[in-house]
Order: sequence, then structure tokens, then C-alpha cells
Amino acid sequence: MAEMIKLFVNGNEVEVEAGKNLIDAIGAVGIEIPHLCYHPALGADGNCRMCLVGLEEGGPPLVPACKTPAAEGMKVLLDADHIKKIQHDVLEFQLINHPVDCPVCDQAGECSLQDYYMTYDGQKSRMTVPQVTKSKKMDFGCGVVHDQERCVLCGRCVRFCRQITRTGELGIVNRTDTARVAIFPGRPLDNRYAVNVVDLCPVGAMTSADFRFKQRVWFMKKERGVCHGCSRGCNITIDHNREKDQDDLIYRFRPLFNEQVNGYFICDEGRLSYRDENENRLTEARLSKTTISLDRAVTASLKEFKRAEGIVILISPDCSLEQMVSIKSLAEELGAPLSGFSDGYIKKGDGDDYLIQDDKAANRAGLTALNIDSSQSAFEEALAKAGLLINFNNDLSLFYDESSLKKLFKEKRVIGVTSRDTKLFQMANLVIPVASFTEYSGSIINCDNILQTFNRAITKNDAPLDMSEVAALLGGPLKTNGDRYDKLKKIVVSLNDFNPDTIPATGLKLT
Amino acid sequence: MSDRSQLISTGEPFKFDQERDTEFERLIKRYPERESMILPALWLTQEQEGWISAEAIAYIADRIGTFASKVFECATFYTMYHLHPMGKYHICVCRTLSCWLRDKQAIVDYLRDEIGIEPGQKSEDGKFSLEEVECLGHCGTAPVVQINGEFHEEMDVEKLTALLAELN
Amino acid sequence: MSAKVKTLERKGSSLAEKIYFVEIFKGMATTFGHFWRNLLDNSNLYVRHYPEVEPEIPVRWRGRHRLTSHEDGTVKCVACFMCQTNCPAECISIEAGERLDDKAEKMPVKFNIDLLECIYCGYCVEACPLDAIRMDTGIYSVTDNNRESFVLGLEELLQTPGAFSEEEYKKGGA
Amino acid sequence: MSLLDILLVAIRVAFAAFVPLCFIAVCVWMERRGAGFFQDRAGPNRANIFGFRAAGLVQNLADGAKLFFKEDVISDHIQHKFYFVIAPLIVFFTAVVSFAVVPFADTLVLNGKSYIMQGIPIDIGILWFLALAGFGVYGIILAGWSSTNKYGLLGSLRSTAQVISYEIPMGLAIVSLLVVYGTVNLNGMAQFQGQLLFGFIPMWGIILQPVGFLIFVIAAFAETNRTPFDLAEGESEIVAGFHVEYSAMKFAIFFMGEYIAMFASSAIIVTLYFGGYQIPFLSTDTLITYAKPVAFLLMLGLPAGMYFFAGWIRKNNVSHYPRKNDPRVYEGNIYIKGFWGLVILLELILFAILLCKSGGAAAHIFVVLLQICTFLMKVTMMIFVYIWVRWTLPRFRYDQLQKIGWQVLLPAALLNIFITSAFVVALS
Repeated sequence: MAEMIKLFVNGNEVEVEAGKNLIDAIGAVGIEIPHLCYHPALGADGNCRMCLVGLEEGGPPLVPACKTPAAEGMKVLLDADHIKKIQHDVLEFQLINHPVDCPVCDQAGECSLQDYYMTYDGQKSRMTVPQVTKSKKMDFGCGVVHDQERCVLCGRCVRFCRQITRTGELGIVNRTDTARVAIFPGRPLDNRYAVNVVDLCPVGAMTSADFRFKQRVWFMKKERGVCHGCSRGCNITIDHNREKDQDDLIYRFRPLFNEQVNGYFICDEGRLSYRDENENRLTEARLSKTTISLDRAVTASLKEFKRAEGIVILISPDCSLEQMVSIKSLAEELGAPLSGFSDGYIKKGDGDDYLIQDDKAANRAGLTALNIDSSQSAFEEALAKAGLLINFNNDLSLFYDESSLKKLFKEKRVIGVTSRDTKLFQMANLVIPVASFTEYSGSIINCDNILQTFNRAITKNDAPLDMSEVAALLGGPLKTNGDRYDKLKKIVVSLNDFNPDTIPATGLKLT
Repeated sequence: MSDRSQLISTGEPFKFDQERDTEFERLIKRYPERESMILPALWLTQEQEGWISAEAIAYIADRIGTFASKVFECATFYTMYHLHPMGKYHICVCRTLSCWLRDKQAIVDYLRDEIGIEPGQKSEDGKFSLEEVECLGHCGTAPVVQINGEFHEEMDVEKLTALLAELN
Repeated sequence: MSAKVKTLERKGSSLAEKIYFVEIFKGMATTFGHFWRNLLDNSNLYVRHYPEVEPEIPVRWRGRHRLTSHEDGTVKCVACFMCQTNCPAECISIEAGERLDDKAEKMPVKFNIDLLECIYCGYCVEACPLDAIRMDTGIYSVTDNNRESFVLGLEELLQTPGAFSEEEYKKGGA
Repeated sequence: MSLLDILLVAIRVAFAAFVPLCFIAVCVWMERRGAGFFQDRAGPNRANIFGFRAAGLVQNLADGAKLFFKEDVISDHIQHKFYFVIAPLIVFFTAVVSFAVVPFADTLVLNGKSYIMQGIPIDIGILWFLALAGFGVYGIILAGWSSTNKYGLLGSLRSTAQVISYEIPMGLAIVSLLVVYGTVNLNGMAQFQGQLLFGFIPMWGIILQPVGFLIFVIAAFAETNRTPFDLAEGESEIVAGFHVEYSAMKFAIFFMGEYIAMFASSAIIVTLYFGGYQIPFLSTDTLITYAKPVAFLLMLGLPAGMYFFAGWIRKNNVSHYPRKNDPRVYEGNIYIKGFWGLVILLELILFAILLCKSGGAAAHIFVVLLQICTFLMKVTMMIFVYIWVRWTLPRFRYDQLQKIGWQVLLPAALLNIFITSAFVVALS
């Protein structure tokens, strides 16, 4: 806990953290100071003047809250008439050349300018001269579409490119009312975090080409989730909506602030990984190319178990800890060797020093924590002896090429338990559909050994089962989540003091 | 104020000539940070070419080792940097208060009639370009006209006629 | 309580009224009068001879919807979803797309109104920032044989003409 | 048992069973057109067969066909499907059977043998009606309860409480009537009312028992669930109450049951208070004696009545908007011709009676027919009163209903018994 100091806001005493600027310090206790250019990740810039607050006694009478550290005994004025006039006038100034095309703007509904106008301004435009027109719908590259007219020149995007990604593609060119954000001709946005500028932009100047016009933001339900794109496990907001007569679909992933894991941002690849949740999903069980019910699929697999001479179970490193523990007990029940072989998930040299990791498996640390062997030799040895391979959503095609996979599927019977209808699982003798990571609750351990839990975010019309439930149906002994968690506690010692609901939302650093 | 963000590309790579290269290397030592070199480098370019092309900006950015967007920002911010080719004689007429009161409009009107160009344009033969600029700092001797960096003070139409005849 | 209170005497305090019977018979006499008059001569009934004699539709009548278009026939709607957001019956479903002519950035590629769910409240018309949706077609009879045909598409909505002139509509049409 | 006996038994059973059923159509038609006219509108008048609308009666056929072919839904949440299905049948059958004891004509004497003109020849008469009318409510209660629906349950609860409150004044009103008539046999009561009071006033129940009549009518309205006592339905607050879950024919049976109950209840009211089948001043014996003059007067009266009826049809069966070759005029002319044909047929029958021996079997049958017509006419008028009240009075609030039942009707009925008994004792 940081040191606490006391100061006054509008005459009321509040206790805030020391060492922060006024926006963050007072914002933490729920009092909002309007701001456009300030962003905690990018620091203060002080160009928008929206956050000007009054100080009684000592110091200048007007200070930008973003640049002013909170100090003991400070008397901050937020609702004085002259402060209200400043906010009112700043907004009128920002809106002089703003096209006010909220109806077609994707930001409408989550736009600071819109919200502030409603809260602090609310007047009609007094301008009689024609507005300055600028370019619209400019392709900045990396799926970022820019509208210069809507821009309030807060410079967040420019600072993001210079400070965070250090690629500096964006700049504010020209001056006065013709100033605009632009790329240098021939050098468009080219970094793996570029779409974050869309989230950063307080107005609708930056829009994502991927999300553009797909949904109005107020229709969408927002749930917390954890990205399974790599072993970083970035926190995300899952924006989804069930449109009339349709299935629940995810429309975008947005970064969710988590200081321990990802800060304020996520990479573009992870952001776009929502598509896998919507497309190419396996919805029905299949026995040698014919669709069957789940009950029949379970009976068929139990028959396969009896017939098989030796079973080997392969588990995906994307599974949650609960799923791993259920499958592990299933393997023990069947007396089958369990392997987490997933060398294909590691892309050497793909990671960077910021968020992206080489290892594209979300929960490899979980495999280690549960003592599941994932060496190639052990897997291949076990496979050579077995007649039946049960593959729990492990994408073998990342490691083996097609011909060796074909050979494998010819020699062995294969049961695939998967959420995606990929080529690999189309070759399997029997496939059983399971939920994908946005559709179940669970916990994973990331590359920094931080355990994060997440809850089911969306429920499809025909909601497939969780993989641990499938494991239970196939004869696994852990039937309920309670059982799974108890077993988990026995293996992972550092979880002993915690229950699923006492694990902090920001993640638990395992020792 | 007009939009200056549309850069013109020559299609040919830009490079400082020998003289500017040495000058650049000499100047860069004077600044603690290399980025401070942006404005002098832009001046050098304008000296060499008369205007600054997209390639020149890219070259400067790479030479200094900064983002092209930063050089772009600077070049578009300052109106003294010409982002398109100028006439052989670039005539700047001050339009700020003192000059305006001392009838700078007569000068502009005369030039418009004589050369046939509006402020901001270049004559067809490429000889003259005209621009109205903000205060040139010679208010005591207004109105003032600057031709290729050379000041002509207390200007009137007669003086200008003589001057144009000289230039022609 | 403010001073302006007007106390009205409650009706029905006389004995005859309290017994009810007299009042009941009085009421029955009234209704029978109507019955008898109409039985003897049914030409005075206050009825509209509907299918044969079509009613006159006023401009304010909220009929079936239509989408208005620019003079060149392109759709005015910019798919801002205000009507869908406002619709209390959730009968409108829009799919937006990129617009390539210069009129706007966005346009509807799908615009469905499910007339079976519509309650004809006119909120969509109120909400529209561009006067792109109107209920001035004067169509009051919407009938069909299957549910699917009650879902109006973009084309149908665009092709339906308005029933009134622009001047009439401006005076306060739906 | 002779063939005649069997024939007459068949006829009276058929009468008791089918006349209520036929009257469903008449009731519904009267209700709809009547409601229309009460409210200055037309009522259903568009359904037709080849352009013949029969003044709206064809609408009943259309509705019947529709209800018959509709999907019969029994929701999954209904647990007691047997009770759910049996409930409308209870309402329907008790209503039909309760009419069975009502005499629709005086005892027919043929060849010295008398034949009772009522569906079931039992003497308990009015008790049978009371029992069945009370039992019919079980159908409503069962329907509401088995619907597993809160509106249904509320409807049936209201119905239960209402029946408890109104059976008592109804029974008490009848007690005072029994004191006057001295019999529970409905035919006996009807015969009693054939007498004349002071030699010129028909000795009808309404004249002897005006207070009892009011109490009985009010209770009968409540018993049949008609406005202003239709709280079990209460569409404004509990959508349709007990039959909210019913559809198609099951709903239709409720619907028909209600109208049969209305018919049966009208028949009872007519029998108890309006002299049943008796024609005022013309007792059965008088009629048999003067069969020929009566028939002759009818022969004169029928065409005269028909003349005015034809004029009415011509006036009203037209389109009230500009129309070329108005098909309704054509339709009306056909009706007029049909009715004239009917009049001619009746004239022939009456003429045949004139030719027959006076005081013989023909006269007896003629009188029975005349009394049946009288009876049905009276019942129709009572049904009209039911409809008339429905479209005049608003529904009671629930507390008002109970207040009237217990605080007004019950004391009034008791008082009526005492006064009546005192009179009867004093007079005898």
C-alpha cells in the first residue's frame, strides 16, 4: 500500500495515494476529472487543457491536473464556476471543426468528447464560418483507419508510437486549424501493437478496419477474459452480442488493464484471435464423417477404449488447469500415458521484449505445474505402443507435416476432443465438440508464473461442453468443479491457501 | 493557413551535396541531441534545392536517425520551408499590421497585375513566385518586400517597378 | 396543500341512487333506446364500411414504414442504428457496410423490419437523424400468408413511395 | 308401450337435448348483433355463403369451423391433463342437463294418456336445477386450477367465492317461491301460474314474488358468470381468468357451455316467474276448447306480421354506401320470399287444424306446439335481458360483489321468506 495523503476536492476531504498526479489520484476514489490527452500509460502531455482545475491557496490558481502531483492539504476546485467555464469553452473549441458525425462514427457510445459534451458543454454551435475540412477514411496500415476531421489532436496515438512501440510512424503535421495526425508518405503504421491506437484515441478519429461498422458499441455486452494467443495471457475485454435470431458472436477483443501482466495494451494478433472463436467451430460430434449426438459419441468412445490395445492421451497446452487435472485423472483411470507434447506451439524468435512471447501455448506452465510430461521422445514412444490416441485439442499439425500425420492417422485410431474443426481433426475417427476458452471458466498460468482465472464470457445457442466435463463423461473420476479444484490443490502446493473466488482478479504470482 | 501535408515526391533519391554534407557534419557536433539537427538540416536542403521534397525529408530523418514523421512535423509547421518548388525569384510581401497600414495591398495588387499570379502561386515561366507572409520584423520601415531573402524596405509601386525591371 | 382545492360533491348520494335499482333501470332504458333505434333503422350506425369504402388516411397516420432516398435514388440511411436502438419492440435489424459514393461513409447493406413485431409507435421516425425512415406510406393493411413475408427488406422499404406530398408531410407527418 | 309412447319420449328427450344446443347459435348471434346495436355499431355482418349472410348467423358457422380446426394446445406446464380436459366438459354437460327438467309445454293428453313435456320426468324439478347449476361451477374451478396459471387460479378462486355467496340467496329466493307454489315440481309450478289472480291478472311468479324474482335473477346472473358478475373471466385484470390456457374446441366448449347455462337459466326464470309455457289469460283447457278461433286469429295475424317484417327487411337489408346493383337488396328479396313461403306453409297447417275435429288430438297437439312457441319466445326474451344487462352494466369490483351477496341479497331473501310465509299462513 502506497503512502496516503489527504487533500480537499470541492471542500470535501478525500484520502488519496501519494506520488500520483491529480487525475489518477482523485480518479482512484471515484471523482472524475475530464481529460482528453492524458493517458496513464503515455504520461501527461498537457495539450488539451480539459483537465484544468482550480487550486485554492498557494500555487497558481489554475493547473492542469495531469501535470500536477497530488500533495498533502491541496485544495482542488472542480465545480467552481470558472472551472466549469473553462471546460465548457475548451469543448466548444474542440468542436469548432469537429464534423459531429456521431451517427456514423464507431466511437459513439464510448467517446470521451461525446460524454464530455453531454456532461460539461451541451450548447449549440455558435460558429457561422464554414468548417475546415480534412481527409476522412485514411488507411494508416495495420488495420487502422483514420478520420482527420474527428481528431482532437490529443497526440495519444503519436506518443504511443514514439514511446511504447518506438516506431514513430505518426506525427502531427501542419499548424493551427489545419493541424492533423498523419503518417509520413510511404511509411504507414507497421508494428505489432498498432491497433492499440484505436483504443487510445479518445474520439472516433482512429477506427479499426476490422471492427468498423460491425456493431454499435452500446449493443455489446462486455466480459473480462484472458487471451489464449500466447503464454503472456493478456487480460482482455470480450465484446460480444447476440443479435436477434442469431448466435452469440464476439465482435472484438480489447485490452484490459492489468499491471502485472500486460499493462494497458495487447498485440494485434491477440486482438484478432477473436475470429477463431466465431469461425470454423466444431458444433456436432462426428463418427467417421457422419454427425452423431453427444451421447452416442460418448458410447462410441467408451467402446473404442475397450477395443484399443493401449491408449495414449495427448493434451493441449492451451487447456485450463481444471481441464488438465480432469484429463490427468482420466488418464490415470484408464492407465494410459499422458503427454503434453506441444513443441510445435513454440515459434522461435517470434516474441519481443514487450508482450509477445515465443511460446504460443497459453498454459505450458500449467503442464509443468501438474507434472505432465511433454517431451517428444516420451510421446512418440508411448504412441508407438498404443493403438488409440485421444487428442484433447492439441494441434499436432504445428509440429508434424501432413504426410507424417496421415501416416499416424492411418496406423492408429484417433479420438479428437476439440473446439475447432481443423484439417487435423477432420482426419480423426471420432470427434467430440468442446467449448473454447471464452465459453468456460478456468485458470491458466502464464509465462511469468502468474495464475489468472477467468469466467465464462459467452454462451452459444448450442453451448458445447467444457473439456473437463467431457473427460468426466469418458470415465474421468473428477465429476464436479469442486473435485477438480481439490485435486489441483493437492498437486499445486502454492494454491493451498486459495479458493477459486479468493484468487485476485489481477492474477496470483505463484512461487 | 493552408494544408501543407501533401508532400511532393521527385521520384529521385535525395542526397546532400559535398558542401552541405560537410556543413551537416560540422553542425551536428554543436547539438547535444541529434534531433536538434532537424531544422538546420531542413535549411540546408532548402538552400541546396530551393524546396524540400518527400525524399529529402526521408533522407534527413535517416541521416539524423529519427522518425520521418518528426521531420515531417517540423517541415510542415514552419511556413518558411517550401514544400513545393518556388520561382527563381521568390517574392514575400509582409502582410502584418504595419505593412498593411502602409498599403501593402497596393504592392500585392501591382505584382498580381504585373506578373499575373496570386499570392501562393508561381508564374508559368518559373521566374517568380509570390507569397504573403507574416511579420518580417522591419516594421519601422514598412512596407517591406523580401526577394530571395533580401529585404527591400519602404517599398512602393514605383520602387517595385524598378526592382522588377532589374530582375527581368 | 395549496389553496386551490376544489371539492366536488360526490354523485349518487340520494336514496334512489343508493338503492341502485332505479339507476340500473335508467341505464338499461338508455341502452335499449339505442338498440331499438338501430334495430328499426340501421342506417344511422356509426360505422365505417371498411373494405368497400376505404378510410381517408391523415398525414399523421403511422402506416407501414419506408426508407427515403436521395434524389438520385440512393438510400438516405447511414446505418446509424438509432432506430434499432430506440425500437421498443426490437423489430429492426440493420447490417452496416462501407459506402463508396461521397454521400456518407456508412450505409445499410441489410435493413429488416419485422412487421409482426412492430408496434407502430413511430419511435424510429423520431430517432432518425436524417429523415431516412418514415411511416407516411398510408399502408394500414399489412397481410400475408407466411411469417417470412412480413420481414421487409431494404429494397421493399426503398421502393415504397410516400402517400403524401412533401409540403403536406412537413406540416406534421409521421 | 306403444309406438306413440316411444315417439313422444324420443321427441321430448330430443327437445331437451337439442334445443339448448340450437340456441347456442341464437344466443351468440343475439349477443353479437345485440351488442352491436346497443353500441351503435353493426355487429358481424360480413360472413356469407354465396352472398347470403342470414343477418350474421353465418359468422357462427365460420367461428365454429375455425375453432374446430384450430390447434388444440395443452401446454407442457399443465400437470393434471385429465382435469384440464374434463373441466370444460363439466361446464357443458351440467348446463345441458340442467335444462332437462324444465317443462316446455303442458302435459299432452292423447287417447286418454298423458305425456309429460320435459326431458327427464322427475318431480324434484327445481332442486335438480339448483344442484346442477352449483355443480357447473366445479368445471370453472377445475379449469382455473389445472391451468397452473396464476390468472386461471385467480379466476377460479373468484368463481368459488362467488358461487358460495350467491347459491344461498338463490336457494332462499326459491324457498319463498316454494311456499307460494307448494310444490317443487316445475310443471306443477307452471300449471299454478296458469291461474288468474282476482280473475284478471295472470298469477305469475313475478307478481306474487317481485322481491324474490329480483334476488333470483341477480343470483342467476352470478351463477351463469354473466356481466356484471363475470369476475372469473375479468379480461381487464386477469386476461381471461379460468379459460386463459384453453384453445380451440376446449375453449369453444366453455363458450358454448356459458350460453347453454344462460339458456337453461332463462328457461328456469321463465318457468318460475313468467308462467313458463302459459299464454296469459289462455290456460291449457281454454286453448284446447277454443283451438279453432285461435288458429283462425293466427291465420289472420301471421300475414299481417309478415307484411311489416318484409318492410323492415327491405328497409334495413341494404348497403349504406353508394353501390351499383346492391346485392343486399337481392339478398333481402330472397329472404322475404322465403319467409312468405314459410307463412304460407304455416297458414296451410293452421287451415288443416281448422278442418279437424275440435277438442280432438289435433287440438291437443296444436296447443302443445303453441305453448312450446310461447315458452321459447319467453326464453328468448329473457336471454335478451341477459344480453341487455351485459351491454349496459359494468363489472362489479370484487368487494362490491361480496357485499351485495352477503349484506343485501341474503337479508332481503330471508325477510322475503318471513313475509311470504306470513301471508300464506294468513291467507290459508
